[in-house]
Amino acid sequence: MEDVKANRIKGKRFHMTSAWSTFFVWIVICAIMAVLSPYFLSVKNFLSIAQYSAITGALAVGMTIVIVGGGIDISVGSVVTLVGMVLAAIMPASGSVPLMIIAALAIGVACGLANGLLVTKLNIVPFVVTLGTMEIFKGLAFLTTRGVNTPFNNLDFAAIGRGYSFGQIPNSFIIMLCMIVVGAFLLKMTPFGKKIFAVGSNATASKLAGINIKKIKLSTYIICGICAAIAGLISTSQNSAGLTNSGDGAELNAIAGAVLGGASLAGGSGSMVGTLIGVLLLNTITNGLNLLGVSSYWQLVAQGAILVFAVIVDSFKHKS
Amino acid sequence: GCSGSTEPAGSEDASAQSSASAETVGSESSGAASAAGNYPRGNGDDTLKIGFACMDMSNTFHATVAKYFEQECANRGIECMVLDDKFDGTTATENCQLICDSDCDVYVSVMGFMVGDTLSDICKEAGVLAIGMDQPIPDFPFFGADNVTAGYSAGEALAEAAIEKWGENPTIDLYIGLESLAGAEINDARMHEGMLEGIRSKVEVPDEIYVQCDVTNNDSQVAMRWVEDTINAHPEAEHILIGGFVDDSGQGAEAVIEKLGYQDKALIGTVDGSTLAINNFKNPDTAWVCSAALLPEMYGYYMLETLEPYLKGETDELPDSWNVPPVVITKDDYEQVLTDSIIYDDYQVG
Amino acid sequence: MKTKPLILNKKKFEFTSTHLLLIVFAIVFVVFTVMIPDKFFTGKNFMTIAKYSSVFGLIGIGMTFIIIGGEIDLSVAYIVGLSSMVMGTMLQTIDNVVLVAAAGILVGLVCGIFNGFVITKLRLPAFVVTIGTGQMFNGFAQLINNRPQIQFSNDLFREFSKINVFGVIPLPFIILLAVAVLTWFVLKYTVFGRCVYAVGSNKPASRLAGINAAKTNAFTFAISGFLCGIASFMVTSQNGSGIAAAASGAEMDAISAAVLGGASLAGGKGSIIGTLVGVFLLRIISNGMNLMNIETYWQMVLQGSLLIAAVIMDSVKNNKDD
Amino acid sequence: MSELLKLKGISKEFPGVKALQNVDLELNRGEVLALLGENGAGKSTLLKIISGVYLPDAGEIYVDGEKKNFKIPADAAAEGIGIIYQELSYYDELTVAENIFVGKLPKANRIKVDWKEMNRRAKEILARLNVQIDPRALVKTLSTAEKQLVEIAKALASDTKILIMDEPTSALNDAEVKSLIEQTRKLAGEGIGVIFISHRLEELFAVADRIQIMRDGKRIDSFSMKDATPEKLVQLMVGREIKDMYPKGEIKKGDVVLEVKHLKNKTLKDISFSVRAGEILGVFGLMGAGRTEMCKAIFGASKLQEGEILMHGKPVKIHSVEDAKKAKIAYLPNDRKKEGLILSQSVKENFASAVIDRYTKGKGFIVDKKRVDRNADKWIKKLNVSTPSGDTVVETLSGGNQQKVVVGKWLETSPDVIILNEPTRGIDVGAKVEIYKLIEELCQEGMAVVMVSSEQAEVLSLTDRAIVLCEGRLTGELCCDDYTQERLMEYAIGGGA
Ligand SMILES: Nc1ncnc2c1ncn2[C@@H]1O[C@H](COP(=O)(O)OP(=O)(O)OP(=O)(O)O)[C@@H](O)[C@H]1O
Ligand SMILES: Nc1ncnc2c1ncn2[C@@H]1O[C@H](COP(=O)(O)OP(=O)(O)OP(=O)(O)O)[C@@H](O)[C@H]1O
Ligand SMILES: [Mg+2]
Ligand SMILES: [Mg+2]
Repeated sequence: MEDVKANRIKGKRFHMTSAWSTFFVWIVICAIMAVLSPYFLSVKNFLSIAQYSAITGALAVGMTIVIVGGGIDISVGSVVTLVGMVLAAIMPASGSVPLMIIAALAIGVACGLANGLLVTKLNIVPFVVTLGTMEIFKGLAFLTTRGVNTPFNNLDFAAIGRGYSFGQIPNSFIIMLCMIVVGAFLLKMTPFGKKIFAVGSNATASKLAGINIKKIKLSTYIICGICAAIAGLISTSQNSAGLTNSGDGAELNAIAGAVLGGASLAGGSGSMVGTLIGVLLLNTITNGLNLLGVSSYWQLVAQGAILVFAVIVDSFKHKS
Repeated sequence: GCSGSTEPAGSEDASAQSSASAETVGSESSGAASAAGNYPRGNGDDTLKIGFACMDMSNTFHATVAKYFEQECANRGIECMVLDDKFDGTTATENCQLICDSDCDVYVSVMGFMVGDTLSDICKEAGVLAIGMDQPIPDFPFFGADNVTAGYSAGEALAEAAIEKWGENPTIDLYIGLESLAGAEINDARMHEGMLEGIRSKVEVPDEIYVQCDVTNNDSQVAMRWVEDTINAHPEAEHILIGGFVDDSGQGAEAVIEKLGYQDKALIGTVDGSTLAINNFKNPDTAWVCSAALLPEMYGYYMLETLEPYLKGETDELPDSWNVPPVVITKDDYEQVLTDSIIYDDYQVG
Repeated sequence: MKTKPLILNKKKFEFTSTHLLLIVFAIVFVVFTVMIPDKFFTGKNFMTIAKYSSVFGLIGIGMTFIIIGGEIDLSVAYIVGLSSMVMGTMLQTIDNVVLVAAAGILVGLVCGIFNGFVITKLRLPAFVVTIGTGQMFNGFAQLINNRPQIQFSNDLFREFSKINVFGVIPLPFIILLAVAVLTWFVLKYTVFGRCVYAVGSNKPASRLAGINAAKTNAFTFAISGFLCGIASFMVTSQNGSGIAAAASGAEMDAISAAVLGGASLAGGKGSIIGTLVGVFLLRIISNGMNLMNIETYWQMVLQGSLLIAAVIMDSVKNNKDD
Repeated sequence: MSELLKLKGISKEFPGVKALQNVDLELNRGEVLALLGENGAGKSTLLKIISGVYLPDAGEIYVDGEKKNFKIPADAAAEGIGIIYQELSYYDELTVAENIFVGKLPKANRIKVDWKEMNRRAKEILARLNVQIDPRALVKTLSTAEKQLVEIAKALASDTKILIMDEPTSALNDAEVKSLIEQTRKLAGEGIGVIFISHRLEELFAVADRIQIMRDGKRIDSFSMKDATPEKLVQLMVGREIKDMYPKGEIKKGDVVLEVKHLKNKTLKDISFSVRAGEILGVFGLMGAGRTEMCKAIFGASKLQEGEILMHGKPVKIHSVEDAKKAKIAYLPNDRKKEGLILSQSVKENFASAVIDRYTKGKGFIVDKKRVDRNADKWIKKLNVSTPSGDTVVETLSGGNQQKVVVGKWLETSPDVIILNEPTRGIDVGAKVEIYKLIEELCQEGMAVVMVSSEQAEVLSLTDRAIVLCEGRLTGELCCDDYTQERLMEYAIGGGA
């Protein structure tokens, strides 16, 4: 009995989670940048990082939920573009901001629903489904304006992505933080979240436990679609235009953020706080390298190397 | 205003420069086919067919060229095949082959800067006339925007705006070049030989204050980050000039300037002259002051005006090089300039 | 007591995803042939398709190895790009074509080994690692000349892709076929090949069975890198210039082709023949749509839909088995 | 007799668990050594140390008197140690023959795999085990039992000096067990040393020369099988005396709870039966008989083409597991790792996974953590689950304790009928008795129980009535005087009715 007690205490010893190791890397990067650039350590700069993290962050929230549920969605970048093009196209006809938001969310739901139904009803690998819909959504986006950038003037709408609240806090960051909080609540506190983890870890067992795995998976894709639509809103608003390339490559950033934050592509693990740190890490790197005026070729090398470095650091926790 | 559209010196200068360079390309390698007009003239059947390889259909500029090109062909009863090179040399090569295989009389492409020699080879082998649009294809005629002129005149206009705003001989503290390094030679011509020289012809821009930013894929978001981070790294800068390779960059830069409240400290000039610029010009308070319009709507018209008679055998003269004349648009004159330059009835400014 | 032995598995014809893919392929082929016979169904066009499929075929074969082993590589396009830039740059000063080609292929191999080393030695997730290394390769490719592309004028080097065997069959296509036969043999008949399937099918069990799973996976990355090197040689010769984005999007094409050909991203499944049919299917679709002058935006929509349609049929078949 | 393998003072600790403490073991040439112990006693861990999967924290391994240091499984394999792991380790996408020879594929020349030779040899080995499986078939098309047979063939395929089998019989029927035992004895006769783990005592008596008993990670005793009696073994193993293995209290049977009529689908051919409150209905059959399919069909996890399901006399429509849950049917799957548990999650999360919707507050939006904890504590106590805490990841529990978690998870849904599919598979005697007691208690509370089992003794002792399936058909229903081992088997191979 004594043994058991002793063991129990040992069993509780501190384990570094992925989120923590990413946090550690983030701090290290921040420290290095602070030494290299006098402009790095300022409130203003961190608010700038915050603002530009918003789009990736919003995408990563949805992506984390899908990944935890054992899926993946690489069509999100195209959803961002699609939202931008459609909003820009209807903006002249309707300047109303709420209507814009509703339209964007409707697009997000529709895209998420399409992905989700294909994945669940037809039982197709999510990677292939979203690879296909990525092309389809992008094609549809270009068809709306025949591949032409479409600007608009709508100051109310621009405030979503560009404005501030509480002094100098960017609205876009506030939106992202809200999404993180809601996402964390959903994953951690609700039965729905518990079910997402269960489905992602072992779909067969979850099905036999009476969890409607199709419904859960479908919901994760819809949520992801909505998050992508919000990212599209922020991006369109920041750009004050529907731009043909606004969502290019966004999916990889979102996945990288989620995975850096501890989500496993095998499903069943991941956390919102981790994702937040992962996204901040990615954006801090870009910001620091920009401040230093590093040429974009070296930036590619540095970003790639840091990404690999972060996963290496993370792997040490598995070894110890 | 900073009108530069009719500035004679710069544009003539640069256009002379570019036609010279196109001529050199022509004469240096085409040995046997040196005489103007001595180009292949199609396969002899009655209908004319043009293969147009659009550089990138997801890019506004090129998509616009393609759209009006098709329209112009239709107006003239010419068959037109449009393919998408996807800004990718490998796809461009394949598309070139496909166009030659499809019995087109002419192959038009922008990808000469990437795979020019190969495009030239394929067309020669197939006996198809190639036209290097915006970028020369060796041994074949050149047509298109004159990037040096466009960049130069935009640079001049930007510098003039600076003089108007900050007085004679203003000290420029920072020049941010939002460039597309993937555009290689186009970027060099437009942003260095063009824009930077244009600015330097009026105000001083030492190398130390020039920050080159690569806005990959001309992404407005990326431009935003570069501008904001660069300005943050130069907090002492009072007079900032920002040059954009295309209007997408200008759009991003303008957003940041508004956010930072830097309207008094910064001026933006770009090359493109698209709706993004026009839309900003409508607002009197923007820092974005000028853009050199490349008139993608007019590409088809200007090209076919010269090309059609040659293909139809009405003339034996095909010049080695001809251009779309770029115009600079500013807040004050964009409407007038564009309506004057674009001949289509359905065209509406903005 | 002698129990009645159970015979569940009679060797009978099994309808696999490869068969399905062949049917889809045939349908697409017939549709184009009927709709645009004079443009599509010509020897010239087939040779064009064959020639320009070769590069993606090679990349697809490499990807098939990696996917069967249960991993993934998102950096292949950038490996091709880096190798292409290295060759393009070398050709500015070096005339020895063999040397340059060897160097280019070596670059591919080294990149593959690097990926394999980082992923298997340090046991890292291939997905993220190859996003990272892909960015690094891309950066290096452009750093060589501070340019994303460089044209060269070595005619001998460019001549390679123009060679037609027996006057009609493009040499790159012959190389693709040769590599396909060789790799098919490797996967089907060598111990290494079977180990790739075993590792992809059940990694922990393979370790218990004394298979060096890490080494096996690392080898697949090396093979893929090597094939990317050859692909890069072919595409660089074709393009007559070194291009950092010479194979942009090839990773998605390669993965699509492999999955269409029956590979599973969970590992353990896939075949060379399937992948090749997948590659040709994708190429023929885009070729046919181009010849029909379909607007590129609609092409995107159609291509995405076809990808999904192809796997839908596969999944319907699987669902029936449930 | 010469000593083939010797372990001295082996210790191994996992985070929170001392799995092995100073354990010795000797194995002689030509000897079959049985290893017996409760779930979690450390048997599998010990074997994995022998085969090089785990490094011991302390202790020494001698093979043929030479000290060895196994770092990876290949090191042990090189010394002629062959092992069948408790967790089946097969390759779904490879053929049967490849599975058997994986790691040592026969080669025609230096590089080429000799498929012909491999298939021929695989067929030979399978024939020795009295199974006819096409060596060219993909393993994913096999049933669990067949997969297990392939695993055994795998261990026989190489030239092993020491053969280790961790619960090789858990998925086999009696006939297969019998031929496996014969095979094992034959191998021992050839001079091979065998370590054999099973929770079925009668098997151990039939196969083993000597037995070593383990408890709580320690070696308790080791003696010749001749000196062993079941009572003695059980007592040593659990550390206390167990009198009645099978409780058989008289329970009053109530009304019919579950009735199924003419169930038909791809596997099932017209199955009807009913079960009353307080009754245990046995379901017997050989592997592939369709028992699992029947359970799943009733539970809504498999499609039904025809048939009717009635609860308390009223027809219910069951298209999904949720429907079954609503109808108060519970199901304990036979493959607890794949179908019963979410291995990477904690014990308490697993306990709550079927009822998470009920453990909420705030209008059903928020999980009530306290209730989840209380529920876990309740079941840990009630079912006597041995786990450091409710937060322990369920993967690290031993088999028996994992099974208890699955049972608890379903009992929390308070079902009227529970379908148990091989509830005691791979579970030690102590835990078995506990599960039997639990089943008995459930009946007393008025639950109806359907129990699928491959163990004739279990079916006969625990139930009064059983149905027998063969190839998806219901071949017979047995009770009263009919209810004998012979009749069960007769029906199971399709005779009788
Ligand atoms: N990888 C692991 N990590 C942590 N604990 C483990 C691990 N493997 C086993 N254990 C623990 O070690 C102890 C011994 O487990 P082991 O599997 O050896 O038991 P066993 O005797 O084989 O039981 P069973 O009869 O159920 O198979 C158990 O308490 C188990 O929970
Ligand atoms: N004749 C057959 N041909 C092909 N597959 C069969 C056949 N009979 C049974 N099966 C497969 O076996 C399954 C039915 O066996 P099931 O698992 O229900 O039997 P079981 O009695 O529970 O045996 P086990 O001990 O293997 O669990 C079906 O799902 C089916 O896929
Ligand atoms: Mg065990
Ligand atoms: Mg069963």
